Amino acid sequence: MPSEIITPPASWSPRIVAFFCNWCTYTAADLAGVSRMKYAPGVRVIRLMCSGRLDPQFVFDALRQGADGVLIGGCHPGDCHYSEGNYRMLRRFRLLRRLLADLGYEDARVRLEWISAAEGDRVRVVVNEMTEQLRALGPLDLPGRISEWNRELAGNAPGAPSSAAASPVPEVSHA
Amino acid sequence: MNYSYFPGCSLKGLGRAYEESLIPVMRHLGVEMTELPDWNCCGATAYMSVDERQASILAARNLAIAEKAGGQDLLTPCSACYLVLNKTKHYLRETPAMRAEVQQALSRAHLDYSGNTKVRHPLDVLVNDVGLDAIREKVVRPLTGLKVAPYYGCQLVRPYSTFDDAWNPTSMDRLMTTLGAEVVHYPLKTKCCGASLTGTVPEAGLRLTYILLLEAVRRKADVISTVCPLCQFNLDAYHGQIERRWGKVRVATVYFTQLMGLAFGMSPRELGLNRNFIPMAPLPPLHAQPSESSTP
Amino acid sequence: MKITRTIKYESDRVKGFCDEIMRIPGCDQLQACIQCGTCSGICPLSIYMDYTPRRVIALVRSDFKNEVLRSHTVWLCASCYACTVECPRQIRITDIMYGLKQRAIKEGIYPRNFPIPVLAKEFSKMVLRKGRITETLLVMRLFLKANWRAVLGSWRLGFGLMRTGRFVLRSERIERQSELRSMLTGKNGGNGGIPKEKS
Amino acid sequence: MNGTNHNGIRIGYYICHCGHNIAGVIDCGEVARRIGVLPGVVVSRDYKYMCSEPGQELLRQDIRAHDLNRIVVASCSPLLHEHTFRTAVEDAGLNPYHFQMVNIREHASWVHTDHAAATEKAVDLSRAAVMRVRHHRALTTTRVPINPAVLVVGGGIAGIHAALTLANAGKQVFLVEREPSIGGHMAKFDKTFPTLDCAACILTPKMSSVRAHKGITLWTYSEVAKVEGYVGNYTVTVRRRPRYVNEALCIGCQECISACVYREPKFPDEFNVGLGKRKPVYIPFPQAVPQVVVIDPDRCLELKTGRCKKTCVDACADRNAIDFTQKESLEQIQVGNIIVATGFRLFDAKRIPQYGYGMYPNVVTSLELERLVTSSGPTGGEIRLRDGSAPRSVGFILCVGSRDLKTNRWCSRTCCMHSMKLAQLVREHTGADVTVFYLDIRAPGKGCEEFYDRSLKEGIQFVRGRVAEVTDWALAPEEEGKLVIRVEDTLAGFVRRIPVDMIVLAVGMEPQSDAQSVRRLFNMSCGTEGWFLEKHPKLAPVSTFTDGVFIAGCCQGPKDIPDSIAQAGAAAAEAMALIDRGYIEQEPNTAHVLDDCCGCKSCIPLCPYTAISFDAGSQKAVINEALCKGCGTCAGSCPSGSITQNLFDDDEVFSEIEGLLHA
Repeated sequence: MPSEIITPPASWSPRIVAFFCNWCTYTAADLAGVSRMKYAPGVRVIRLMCSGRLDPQFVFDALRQGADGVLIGGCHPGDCHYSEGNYRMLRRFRLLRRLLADLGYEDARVRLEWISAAEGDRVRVVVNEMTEQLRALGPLDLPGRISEWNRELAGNAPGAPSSAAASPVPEVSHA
Repeated sequence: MNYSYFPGCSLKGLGRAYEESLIPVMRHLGVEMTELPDWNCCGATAYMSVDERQASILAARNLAIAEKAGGQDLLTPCSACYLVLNKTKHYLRETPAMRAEVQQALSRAHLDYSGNTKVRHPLDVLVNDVGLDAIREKVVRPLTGLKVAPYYGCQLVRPYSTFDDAWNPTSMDRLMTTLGAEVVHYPLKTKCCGASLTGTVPEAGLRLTYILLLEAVRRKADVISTVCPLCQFNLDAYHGQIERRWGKVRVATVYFTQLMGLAFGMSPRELGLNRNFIPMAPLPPLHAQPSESSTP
Repeated sequence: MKITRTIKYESDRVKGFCDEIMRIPGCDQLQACIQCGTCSGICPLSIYMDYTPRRVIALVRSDFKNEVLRSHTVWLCASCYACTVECPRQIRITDIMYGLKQRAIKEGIYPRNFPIPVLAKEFSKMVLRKGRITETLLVMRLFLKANWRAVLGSWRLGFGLMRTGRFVLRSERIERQSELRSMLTGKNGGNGGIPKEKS
Repeated sequence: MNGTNHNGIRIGYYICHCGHNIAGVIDCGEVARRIGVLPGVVVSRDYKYMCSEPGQELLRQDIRAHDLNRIVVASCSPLLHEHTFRTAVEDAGLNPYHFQMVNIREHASWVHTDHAAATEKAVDLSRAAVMRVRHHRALTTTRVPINPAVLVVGGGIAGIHAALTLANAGKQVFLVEREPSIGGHMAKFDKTFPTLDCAACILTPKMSSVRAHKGITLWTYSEVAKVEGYVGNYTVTVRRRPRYVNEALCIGCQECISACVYREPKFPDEFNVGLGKRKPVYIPFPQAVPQVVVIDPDRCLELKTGRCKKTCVDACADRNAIDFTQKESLEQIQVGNIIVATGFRLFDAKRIPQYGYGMYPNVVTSLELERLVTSSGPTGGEIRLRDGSAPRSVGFILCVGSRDLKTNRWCSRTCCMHSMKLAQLVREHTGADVTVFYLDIRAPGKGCEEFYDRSLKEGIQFVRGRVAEVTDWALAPEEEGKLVIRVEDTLAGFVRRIPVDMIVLAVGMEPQSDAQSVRRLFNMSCGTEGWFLEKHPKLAPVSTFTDGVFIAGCCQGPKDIPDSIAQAGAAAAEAMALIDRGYIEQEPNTAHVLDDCCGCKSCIPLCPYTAISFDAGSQKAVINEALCKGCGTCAGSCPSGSITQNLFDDDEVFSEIEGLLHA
């Protein structure tokens, strides 16, 4: 558990969980490495075979576990290694976006990018851009908020503080 | 069509014939130009050599005034002003630190800069907004038989301009053809005229001007058509010095707007053609023109 | 024949000069130069330069600050931007020339008895005072300052300008001059900010 | 999730230094120490090179000594060495899928400069893998038989060589070429550098072998229209354009050409890059393979108007080879592997207007000069200006379109040598003064530096400088009537104007204009520049990301003839390695339907391989494992979470997320 909450905002840097498809975006991230491009270290990549595998629950779970943002990378439309997995994901992403907006999350928290295997520099640009945007938004800190809400619920306060009304608790029901 | 108008210092001085021809030609085509209130020197190339920050502020002040005045496209006849204003826009977009500095300076005069004002050259506006068809309709006296060398110079087409090709621009060629003139192949159309070096280092600057004139004479041009007050000044006013050095290269250099005015039936004097050192040969009397001249 | 020493020692370099130039907006691509000479080849004035533009880039990259700033090359640049447009590495050579000119003026080590830097400075002074340029007055000032004999030499030109009504002696100026000056100098009024010459 | 029972799970963790590549940025010892204390981790080590034999041996020994049953290696990209480590794990008796790889080189040490942050990232990524690997299940690969036939796309020197290599090994080959003849660019060359041996003498025997080989089915004037299936079992549809000549009946006597109603050749001849003329019925060049005429439907009077005397048909007489009713046809073939060798196109010199190509008639491209210098070319090997006279001075401009961010930023690799070859031929044929304008002479191949040396000795002038412009305006008497090159002689340090009679533009290579659609056709990737992307520049230079699709020759990047042939041989060998093994091992990352499937059928239309069907008996979805390619789209979208994907199971991914984020 986060024993120390990082307080000095200058040194705080956002944590991004990235889901990259094996054939395009993951390879592009490899290319960025081979080309020794430099980008913000806050991003952590999870490899999927296809962006089509991305279950929306993965996104909710990453946020619930403490990510400040989630980046999804897939092949450009028409270039999917499996023909159309990226289209399927796009459909799901549209829904997910609306849901997240309804729950009060800023759009910049979850981002979808088409990055082909050749676009190593695009990985650098997107990660840096997203890091800056999230830095501007500040920490999401859902784990902290969730434990706060749990305490409040346990205290059974009748007039819940406004922060609880404005802040979402995503339902996560996996495993 | 409404535009803000930034004449620039030259059009009030050495290049006054440019303004004298531009204003009636634009009015004739139904283009409204409102002179920018209290505009200042664009900074030009000389200021850029001294202080980049101050040069940017100079240009940005004009752009900010244009914004305040309603944000219409800013019409800028002088190539140097056109380049400096566009370049400043480009750098302010690219360099946030400089933009912040400029913004701070502008705020001293309660001005604001958003970078949205488009800086346009009259040639661009005439060919792309007004259109060659509309211009053709106004031609009452086609320049038939007049061989024109279209000379664009450097800063109109390089490197921030996008309305024409940097290597082989054609908008003035097409405009001249529309006026009925014959365009000669002029491969030096975007070469430098020597700029202010004609005055400061004449042995270098004047030679560039000479090469331009020589090639126009070789291509049998009757007149060189320019878009820039400095080009016109160099090609016209230094004729004497050039001919004393290298021999005769007699060809007149006029503003493209002056040729337009002539084709619209305006008098040479009205268009400031009397201000040339090397006078343009008078056009043959109108009745000598072939009869198809009235057809569009 | 005068024999001059051309070898360069490490002490002739001014370390950090290149980095300093590269920090000027527009000059950051300097290191990408492949020394192909397109800039010098297309430059209409390179034939008069002591160092061709390509060599200026090479000198900057190797920190030969004094050689660059004392050269005539940067001042002969007429800003036609041909090099910038043609450069296969998209280096903004014209803007590098501006950066070098500013540096030379700031450090006061531009070539003496050469009219172009004088013109640049007179130009900026006139803008600071009046907000606009009156070309004929500027040229007269320049000739008086740099080369008074030229004023006599170009009497024909002046006479011609008067004849054609282009010789303007009435000084152009803007209305809100003090406002402009305070914007430029960061001070209210006064005459500050006019670059001072080092001797 | 934390309730998972760790009992019995014994994890070995290894972090690789990769020499200085990882250890230079990431504190590997620190990472090993912090991962070592995680529950279930029995062994945690850092080692200099995990992929080396001693590194792999370390793994195997630990597995046996410590009874490990899960392995995590943090090193480079899994796309590079996952297979290596899985094999090592398997050698030690573990199931290869009880392994997880962590990418801390490409994704951490190479892309971050902050050592502390990179180390922290390596710890997070490793923790995620350790938590995930606990859930890994033992999996077995399935084997699919492979079709031994191979499709070679493109009949240039690379395609020809690949086809012959495979056919000589007894494989069945389909060679598909878009043009009416095979031969590609090489057929247009006069001589080849650095040996100056005649190109035709090397190429034409190979071309006729293709025609004669029983194992090769040659389809020219044809293009691949559609590719379906996967490695080992591709179904390819080929579009065969009508030649209006029956290939089986034509014997190449060319009587029809002489008999054509057009008495004189009238139309620009593609093979001679427009310098020569041909008739509507023609044979591309004398050595063309197949020796079958072709009728150009845009030029032929009969095909255009239907009102020709058809003298060609009369000339063909009882052979009856000419068939104006031919239509485009689609043929389907089954192959196991595909070699793509579609070549390059030349840079269009008109894109650099300052060199005057298209404006000044005596500015030519290197390929045009190649045709002029060839004895079989339109001038019979005479180098002539457009007015018919011989040039007395010739300038070669190198790097046209190359090494330029505005056009092509790459070096085309062959133009220096190609230009020097042409320069030598020009001197030999005409005795003209030759000046080569270059940026850097790149002659790194075998025998190439010696060739440069020879060019210098032959009296060819070399001026180092990129030509700024070519003009026809004279400033000095010697320039009158000439083309003037303006260039900075960068070695001398001043600008020069050099008048010449002829200018040769050494145009660079670029990807074919339809490279993007060809890429999609074969499910390949392109690099930033548009060349087909190899799987790995060193380890898998002719493979692509699609198994069973290989690339050879200039479609992968500019290269000379020896390199193209070497690649073609390599691609043929890769295909043969797969064919001779006889089967394809499929990654077991397939999807499976769980018992709690409610039978909503929403997954069925999602599968791009139609691997999912509905079983009416059990009222559940069923996945055909043989058809499943392992994308996981069904698993990602099942509303009830009843589909899992091997290796990317929900548990595995959720533990990975948790591991990444929980310190």
